[in-house]
Amino acid sequence: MGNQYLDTGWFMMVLTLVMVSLILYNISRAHGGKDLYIRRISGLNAIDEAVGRATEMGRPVLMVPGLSASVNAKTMQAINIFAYVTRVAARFANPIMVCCADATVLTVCQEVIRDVYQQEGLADQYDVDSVRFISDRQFAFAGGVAGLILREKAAATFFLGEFYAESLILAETANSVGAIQVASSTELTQTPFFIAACDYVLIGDEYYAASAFLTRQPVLVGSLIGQDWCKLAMIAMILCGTTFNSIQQRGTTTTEHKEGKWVDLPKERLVLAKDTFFSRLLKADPEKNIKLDPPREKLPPDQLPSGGPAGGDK
Amino acid sequence: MAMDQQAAPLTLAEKLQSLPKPMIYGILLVVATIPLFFSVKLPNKCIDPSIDFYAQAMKLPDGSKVIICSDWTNSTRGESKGEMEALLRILMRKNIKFVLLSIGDPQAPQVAKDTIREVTSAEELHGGKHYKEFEDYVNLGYFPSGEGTIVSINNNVRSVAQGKKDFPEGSGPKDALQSPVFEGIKSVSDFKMFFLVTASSTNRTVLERLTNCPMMYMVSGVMVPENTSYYASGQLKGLCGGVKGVYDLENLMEVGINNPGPGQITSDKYKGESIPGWPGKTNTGKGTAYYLALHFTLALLIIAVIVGNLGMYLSKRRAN
Amino acid sequence: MDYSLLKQFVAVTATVGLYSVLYKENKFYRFWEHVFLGLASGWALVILWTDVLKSGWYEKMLGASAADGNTAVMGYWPYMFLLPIGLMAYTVFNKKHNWLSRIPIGIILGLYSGQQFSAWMTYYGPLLNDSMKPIVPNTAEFFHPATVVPGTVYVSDALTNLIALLTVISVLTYFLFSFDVKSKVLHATSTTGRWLLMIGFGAIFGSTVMMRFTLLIDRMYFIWIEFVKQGLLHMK
Amino acid sequence: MNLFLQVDPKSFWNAPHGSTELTVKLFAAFIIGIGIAVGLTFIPAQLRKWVVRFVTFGAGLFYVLFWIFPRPISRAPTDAPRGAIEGMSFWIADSQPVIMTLTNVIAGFMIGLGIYSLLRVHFSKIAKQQRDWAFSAVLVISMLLMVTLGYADFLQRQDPANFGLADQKNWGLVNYGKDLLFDGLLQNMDAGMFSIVAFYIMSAAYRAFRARSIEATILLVTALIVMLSLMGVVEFMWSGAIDSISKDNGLIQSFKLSAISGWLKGTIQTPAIRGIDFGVGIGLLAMGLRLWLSLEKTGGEA
Repeated sequence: MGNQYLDTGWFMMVLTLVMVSLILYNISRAHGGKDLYIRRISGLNAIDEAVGRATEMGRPVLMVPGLSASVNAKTMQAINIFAYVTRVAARFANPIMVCCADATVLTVCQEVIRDVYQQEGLADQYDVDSVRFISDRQFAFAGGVAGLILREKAAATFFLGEFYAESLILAETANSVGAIQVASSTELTQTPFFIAACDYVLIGDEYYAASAFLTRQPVLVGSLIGQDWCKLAMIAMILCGTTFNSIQQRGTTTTEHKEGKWVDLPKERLVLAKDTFFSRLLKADPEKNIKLDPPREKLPPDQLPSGGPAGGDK
Repeated sequence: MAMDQQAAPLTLAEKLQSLPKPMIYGILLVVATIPLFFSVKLPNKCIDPSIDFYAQAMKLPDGSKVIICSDWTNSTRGESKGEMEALLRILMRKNIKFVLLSIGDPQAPQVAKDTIREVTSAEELHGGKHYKEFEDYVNLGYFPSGEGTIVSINNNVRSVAQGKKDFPEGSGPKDALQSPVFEGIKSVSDFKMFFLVTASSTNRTVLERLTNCPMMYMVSGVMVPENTSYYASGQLKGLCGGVKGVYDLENLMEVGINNPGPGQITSDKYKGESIPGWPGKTNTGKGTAYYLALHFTLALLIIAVIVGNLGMYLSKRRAN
Repeated sequence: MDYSLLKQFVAVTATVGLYSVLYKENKFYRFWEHVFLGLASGWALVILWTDVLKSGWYEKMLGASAADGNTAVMGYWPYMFLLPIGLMAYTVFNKKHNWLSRIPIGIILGLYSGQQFSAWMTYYGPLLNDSMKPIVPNTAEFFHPATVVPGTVYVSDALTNLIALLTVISVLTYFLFSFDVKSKVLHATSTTGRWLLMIGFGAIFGSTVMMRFTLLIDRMYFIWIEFVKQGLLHMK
Repeated sequence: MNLFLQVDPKSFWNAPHGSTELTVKLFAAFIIGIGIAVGLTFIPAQLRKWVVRFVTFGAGLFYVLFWIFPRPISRAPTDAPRGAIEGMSFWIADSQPVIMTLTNVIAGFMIGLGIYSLLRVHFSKIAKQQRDWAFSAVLVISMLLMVTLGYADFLQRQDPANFGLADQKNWGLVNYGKDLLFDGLLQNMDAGMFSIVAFYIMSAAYRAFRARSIEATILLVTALIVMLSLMGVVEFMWSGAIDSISKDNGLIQSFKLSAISGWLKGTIQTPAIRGIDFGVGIGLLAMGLRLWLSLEKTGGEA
């Protein structure tokens, strides 16, 4: 049974399950009504200020949920934050615009934004065309949104989600019309460009913490604390691994693990990084020639596949 | 903007801090253009990821088989095409057959094929072999579901090619699996290397899912830091990043590694080994053509940043 | 004028049109922007069939015959169920039944989220491993000598590894959200974490600049060398 | 038999190409599908949430099983499973190629929504002759041209008799038109728009890269060092200068530009990015978990 996990190793599987249970445990803890602490995230306090300023100027708030090819966790997170922004904007009766780069994202945005207006009792204010599809082609999208920003003179812009090279086109264009900008890219390579061109930037994990901070939903707060526990667990593991490796790599060895078996070395040598206990735990060495014992029976002739995607290893 | 600021003439410090954008853009345009008209061979120092890339590619047995996943289109032509050209030159000179596929963009296979055609006709001029579609490389085309495709490649590479048609020169479509490239291929580990030429996030798609074949990436400059991390952890055997990586490869193809002579490139990692180059053949391409202009544009950026900071420093001193 | 020159001419005009926005928003840009958007969505509709639905759905659903007329690939009819599922999304504009659009979205999100566990495992295992480098040297030598013995941890390596370890940990600490940063140690670590992040971002900026400038240089090469010099003036 | 195993052998779930059986089953499937969709509209409001949850969970469950269930080893295509557990593991392995296409196909059917949204905006502009309506007309015309020429070209190339189209000599008007629109315009506009980023980098760096605070200074200095190290000439001269001071002194040698920038990348940048990445990974894992189990309310509450 254990053999099946040889290509990945059992340890990482257990670790993943531990992480998942830490998160689930904290969600249930938060559900129990415990009041849990989350620290301030500076970029998020700017949301109300940005929308307020847009209202003063009478210009729209523009939101872009990134360039994801279909809805996924990253866009859902952006949409959750946009729901909050829209709520604030709706209360001020400020026009909004959501520019989507994918039809599935558009569907979710339509649904969520309309819900927000309905919950606020402002269903008549909702304009279907405020959530629009621009293009699913990266630079056509960038060109289209840049054009919209310039013509509509957006007063506040929110770029949250998966952004790639177009990040700076959007951010600099918005900067040139004097918009106040809150941005975050799940692509770390784009973060420095947002830092250079935008007013507030959510870095890395702050993005995933944002919805918990804004809405204080127990599930989200609990999950965020669970994530913190996971990070602490990782820190502990890294420290533990470093200590272990430091000790182990001071010694020598006469055997090494190769293709799932221990083999003798011709000469004693220093312990290498790949020989260490932790390395074998985290990067299991796939065992090549596993034999099945006893062999399987063959399929009856009428059920034989004639080739094609019937899969499995080899 | 405050009115009185416009009335009063700007001081030098203020001027330095607020150069008009069109002026900066104009200078950049000029600086990026003029060096293109001059061909100058610049001195260079090859970095380790490029050296590893070259060495590992050169260590592939002649006539072996590899997979090229090409995920770039014309929008990143400046970097990716140079990378692709360098890779193809190495593979073609070593007579390595390859499977071509794309998980990044529907247009990528066509762009890759155009590049293959250009490189193979350039190679023919120097007595190189003419690479024929279907015979020497097989094009599986574009796969819309990248994640699933890589999982399938990892599990059963033949299932991915099942039902795909390739178009040999001058005849109708044939089943890709009948191509000589797939001869004797049972699983992905029968391919000696998986090359990914990409300018998009497919690097992670592959990294997370492909475990049964060694990998080397050719990525655009923006992706270098991220992928250096995978190179450092050994997940990638070599890495060619951006136009600098291409320039490195072009130099390496000229002189090889640890070969005495002019412009010698030495590497401690391959000490005692000598990996040949191909002096006399066409090794230079986009890397050499663009490297000079890149110098000037980078220098311009540095100057712009210095000018801005100088202005800020001057105005601070005045305020004090 | 031959075709390839015409094609280049059109491309150069469009490029100049898009560049004109750098000066200011103008009608020339607006024209090319709308052409761009139109072509892009037209192309999306073309590849929707030719690259996604035809091979991924339609042909699998109908199967195929071999040259001799026998069935080569069986038709797989359950694929037909996907059409009504996809169509459910179109209820989103309907006030009463819009919830149906959540079903296809639910399937997509479900398929996505189910993959996250294995993706996390395969991705972070090697990275965790690589973050555990030894921080105690096993030799007194400081720098790498000419020949490096495999497995030797030189003092400089150990120092570098230590700094790398501290970096990972202080950055991770910076992203702890549920702890009060009033604690002095935690505050110091997370401030350091932020500074170290800036080093990381600075380095990313530096290497990205290279690519962006290369693309501009490539465009200039296209306009001036390929179009003007080689195309119009027939110079080599 | 496996519902998701789409190849032979013959089972209930497939039928020969072009047979009446296939046509009937396809038709029946479509009617049943529509029937289910219509039937769902009668579901009471409080159950709707559960339908969506169930569907999401079911879809996610497949990949969770794919991950956690033992994989078949040393399996030949003709092997029969040796029991229920292995039967399940064969089933999962066989189903994966089909499941992997679902997202794309379903998302593919939804693209019409995007196009509808786009056309709605522009047609209403044209109809009301609002400001810039002419540009909206340009958009619609270029879209129609692209669709028409794109499909016409595709259909021509589909015909095996037309393999000569790979050579430009044999092109007709349609092929030239499609090539001009796609290769000449669309692709080059992509490249053009992308290269605009270079200008914006210039202005953003000039405006924002001021040594105002410690953080900004750190960012600025690192960026400068890395940029200098990318300039082969500077690097070459710098290392020449270092070598002229001492060729053997390890300390002096490590002040080479490439050494500094390499050290910065390896020692600080990579671990820093990794640190963020660990956090992001956990965030993504948690978000995936919440989505799979439908734990969070989309849109949130005030």
